Amino acid sequence: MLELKSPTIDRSKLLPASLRDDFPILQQIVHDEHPLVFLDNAASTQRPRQVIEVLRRVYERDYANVHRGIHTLSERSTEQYEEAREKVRAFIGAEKPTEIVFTSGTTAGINLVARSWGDANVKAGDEIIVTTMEHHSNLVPWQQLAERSGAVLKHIPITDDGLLVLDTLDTLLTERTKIVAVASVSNVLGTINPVTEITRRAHAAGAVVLIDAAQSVPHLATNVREIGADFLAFSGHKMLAPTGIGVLFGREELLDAMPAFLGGGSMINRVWEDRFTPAELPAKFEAGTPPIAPAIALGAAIDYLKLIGLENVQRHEHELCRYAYERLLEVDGLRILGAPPDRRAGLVSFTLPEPHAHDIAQLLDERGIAVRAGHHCTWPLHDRLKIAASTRASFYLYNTPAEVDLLVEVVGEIRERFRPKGRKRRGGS
Amino acid sequence: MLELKSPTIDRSKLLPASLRDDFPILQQIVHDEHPLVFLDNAASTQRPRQVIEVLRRVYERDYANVHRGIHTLSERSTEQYEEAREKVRAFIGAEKPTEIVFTSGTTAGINLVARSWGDANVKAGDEIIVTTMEHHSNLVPWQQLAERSGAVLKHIPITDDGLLVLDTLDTLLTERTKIVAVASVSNVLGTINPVTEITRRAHAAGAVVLIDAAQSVPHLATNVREIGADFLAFSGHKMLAPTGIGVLFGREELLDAMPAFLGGGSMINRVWEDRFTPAELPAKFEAGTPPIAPAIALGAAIDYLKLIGLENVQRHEHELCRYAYERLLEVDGLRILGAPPDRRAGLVSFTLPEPHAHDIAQLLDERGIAVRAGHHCTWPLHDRLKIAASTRASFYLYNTPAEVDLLVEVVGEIRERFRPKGRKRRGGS
Amino acid sequence: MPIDEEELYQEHILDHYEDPFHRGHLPTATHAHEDNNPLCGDVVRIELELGEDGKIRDCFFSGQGCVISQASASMLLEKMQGKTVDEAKQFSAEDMLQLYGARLTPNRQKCCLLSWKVLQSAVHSPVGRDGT
Amino acid sequence: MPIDEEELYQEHILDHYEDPFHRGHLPTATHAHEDNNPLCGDVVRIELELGEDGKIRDCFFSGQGCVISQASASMLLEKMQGKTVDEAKQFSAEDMLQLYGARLTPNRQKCCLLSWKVLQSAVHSPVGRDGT
Ligand SMILES: Cc1ncc(COP(=O)(O)O)c(C=O)c1O
Ligand SMILES: Cc1ncc(COP(=O)(O)O)c(C=O)c1O
Repeated sequence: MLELKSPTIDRSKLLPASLRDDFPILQQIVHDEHPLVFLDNAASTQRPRQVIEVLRRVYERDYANVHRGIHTLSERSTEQYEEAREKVRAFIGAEKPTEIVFTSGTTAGINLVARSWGDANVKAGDEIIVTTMEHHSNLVPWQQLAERSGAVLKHIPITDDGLLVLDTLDTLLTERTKIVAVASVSNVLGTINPVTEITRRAHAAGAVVLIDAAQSVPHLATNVREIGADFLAFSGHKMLAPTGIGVLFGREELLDAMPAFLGGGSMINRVWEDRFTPAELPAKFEAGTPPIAPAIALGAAIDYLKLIGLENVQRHEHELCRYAYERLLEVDGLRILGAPPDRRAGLVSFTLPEPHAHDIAQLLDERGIAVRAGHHCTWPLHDRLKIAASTRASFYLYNTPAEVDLLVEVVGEIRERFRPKGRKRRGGS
Repeated sequence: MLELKSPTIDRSKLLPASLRDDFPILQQIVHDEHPLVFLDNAASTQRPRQVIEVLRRVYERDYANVHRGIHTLSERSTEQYEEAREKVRAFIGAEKPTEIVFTSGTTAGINLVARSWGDANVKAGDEIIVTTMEHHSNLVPWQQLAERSGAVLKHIPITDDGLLVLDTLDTLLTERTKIVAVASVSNVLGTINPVTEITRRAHAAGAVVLIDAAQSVPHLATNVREIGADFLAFSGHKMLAPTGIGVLFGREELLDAMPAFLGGGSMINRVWEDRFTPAELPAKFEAGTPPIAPAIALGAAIDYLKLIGLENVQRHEHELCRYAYERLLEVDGLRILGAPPDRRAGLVSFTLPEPHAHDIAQLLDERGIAVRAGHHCTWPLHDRLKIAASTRASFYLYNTPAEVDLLVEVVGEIRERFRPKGRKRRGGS
Repeated sequence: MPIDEEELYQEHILDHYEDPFHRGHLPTATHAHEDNNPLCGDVVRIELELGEDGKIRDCFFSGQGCVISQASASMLLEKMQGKTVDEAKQFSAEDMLQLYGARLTPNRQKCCLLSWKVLQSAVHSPVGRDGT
Repeated sequence: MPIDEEELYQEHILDHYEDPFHRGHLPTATHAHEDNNPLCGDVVRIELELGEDGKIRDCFFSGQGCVISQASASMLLEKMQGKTVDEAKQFSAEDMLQLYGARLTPNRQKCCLLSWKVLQSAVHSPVGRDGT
């Protein structure tokens, strides 16, 4: 007890709380009397007025199908859609807009690579490396590829602290390694993985690298060229944009050499009854009518994030996360999964001896606090940690220290309520 | 000249023009002075206030990621997302909501079938039947499947009138035929194909049937059980809903037997480091965060269509289309592609001797009229018709006879303007 | 604490959670089944000893998960002990939700119905030589 | 009809469309290339006779498509006739749009630049034995 100093927060590191006014959904009361405290941002974030407004404007003024249309609305939509691509390019530091493929989300992007690049390049006996902390979206597609091709799937293990055991990478990497697929930030542990270093080593061994950046692009400044990434995938809905839009970055050389994946409108150069030739990049990988309005709104979300400054977002989240980490440890018996605050992005997952994660989430919700509970699509990680489920609080630019305080207070109450009380079933047999 | 009666319109068959007030985008002036005349509905339709409003409401009040969340917003989003699925089920007469898979569009749905069902069921020497009038989205995926499997792709030919030569189907169908993939309505000819009859014959030969219903579900009442369809795909953006959402209907028995396609979150039952078991339907085919808000808004679009009544929509479009068909023929030299009005849905594609389709579209746009020009993603059909491109006017519930009149008037003017005039290049060599 | 339909964690539910009916294994089991809720990872296994008279002579459950999934398993088995297999089959999802008592949102209904689903499969799943 | 930058179908463009420069084929062609605009289906083929002095001795185009794609092909070849291959290579996309004159939206720029793209490839594409 002597050592315990009450955690403090450095308000100079926080963003102004006034930006909450931009988010209509946060202004609400749930369960009759509790202001909404939204701490489920790693699953999906909310949207500022500025993004919702762009969606409305597109549908009320500018919308038509893109690319093929020679009329005012189609020209407007095409222009805005391609502008969004350019905004994405600049946001992640890609060289060319042709390296930016719009998808429906991270999952779609990773599957595109596993199917198109994977089926063309991975043969029986080849090796694929992932990590123990991958989201199912960056694991199952590689299991499927291994199954189709006869390749071997290997895992970079993690320490009990939730860090990658990077030393093992050099033994895992062989001349049969074709690809290393790794999350830049774990959606459960919060660990920020050293993707630049991993990429360097993988490249030295002749392997290609895919980065699942679903949890990093929304929060930390990303530069695909500095990382050296071959592929990088993320989702709009985790960064203030609508659902239904995601991005796959691929180096032009690789995308160019890959066979087409989904077939249909827009992805062709010429079609005959019995065959087709594929279009140039990026159309080659954008079959069918794309998510036009969501893509344009993703552009607006990027504008918003740039206005605030991603460094400021990161500092804000880091400060909140450190504070939450320290304060949650005040709760007796609470176990935080993963790394110390300085190695993690803005989320904290934890378990209590009692009750189960779902019950914690349910009881937090009754006080207005939205968190996520379960395996968070990382079943192998939960197996490794020998737990069935965990509760996760994840932050974004609109969260406040007061919300963290309330979280800690209610988690403490739940802990007390579910201490074994020697109850007996009534009339039990 | 003697026979020429001026075409008339039966206004009792039309929807009230007042419903145009529901569509904010239609209330605009383009090119400074021309009210927008939107006749590009086969490419993508516009959205009523009621649908845009639902999108806004979801993002301003109800949004969170679905399924796994135990908190108020996630419960709301999950409930509305599943309600939308139920609305789709009822709208197309499917038996169970588990037969409704949300996709990102028609193209995605057809590719899902070609990859998952196709790779599992189609072997070298097997046969796939499509038609000469297919959209690239219902052609290229089958070309790709034929390429992967060694199967043979066959085409039901069309008459010069743009009707399927149905007689050939019985010779094309053999015991090696695995699937017949056919559009219910051609996006260029407008032909309404006899899908129930095609399905009956295909089933008798032991083949499975996929219907590309992108151009029929928005316009004609659809009942998958009456048709007997095994698979049926369509897109939200062609029926008043947002971009980024589509539907694949599949009979439960078939979907159940199919291997998973895209791997990732939500589509699993259990995941280990080296393997996974797939989830039950429909989650098995909805990997990753789905297009939540677009799906909910698709539900709102269906509500809107049901309120107006799809029979009334169909009658309105049919009357407009007949009128446009008859009036366009007044233009000297104009050739209409495809079937007579009684065999077609609400669109008319045509060519002029001069100028090219793009120029027609461009010049119509200068008068505020949006049409589409080009090959409309049906290159083999254009080859069959021996034309490089066509101009298409396609109608929806908000179009009016006055818009048709303006179209005909301006097309006539364009025709006059581009009659050969014996021009000479100035200073030409 | 108010005890009404809205209250998920009613006292009698917590009683079942803390003092469950027949949590554990049944060495004499003739039938058994295990399943999980893929959305959250809850697991329930039910082991049954079915008599020749078509009755559930004995039943045990094991697993891990939320209060709802574990308490509902306890309630279900307490109810089924001694019942016939036919009665178990006729016990519907609705019956289960009613037995549980507290009103549940759709997501949480899945937790409550997990043990019910496992029971419905267990009565059809004779235990193999290897004890599975 | 107003003749301003906004007007796509200016008289001199229509002149090229109706009375094109060297539409047809070139039996003496040493170089040729054909491409299409996948969005719309416009096709342009350019056939060149390159002299040993590095000059474009003669050039012809064929194809089908909109006024913009066909008139721009005519304008381009009229300009290139007699020029050196180096001059042709240095003729940029911007130069082409300027030569065309009328202001084009991005979608229509693709029409205008089709023949320019084909020319850039044609100078690198010697005609094979089979005349392709
Ligand atoms: C007949 C037909 N099939 C398929 C499609 C493809 O639909 P989407 O682009 O929404 O995937 C379209 C529309 O473009 C179509 O008209
Ligand atoms: C690390 C990580 N990878 C992949 C995904 C999948 O993203 P989506 O569901 O948007 O496809 C998520 C989010 O759920 C994630 O957190």
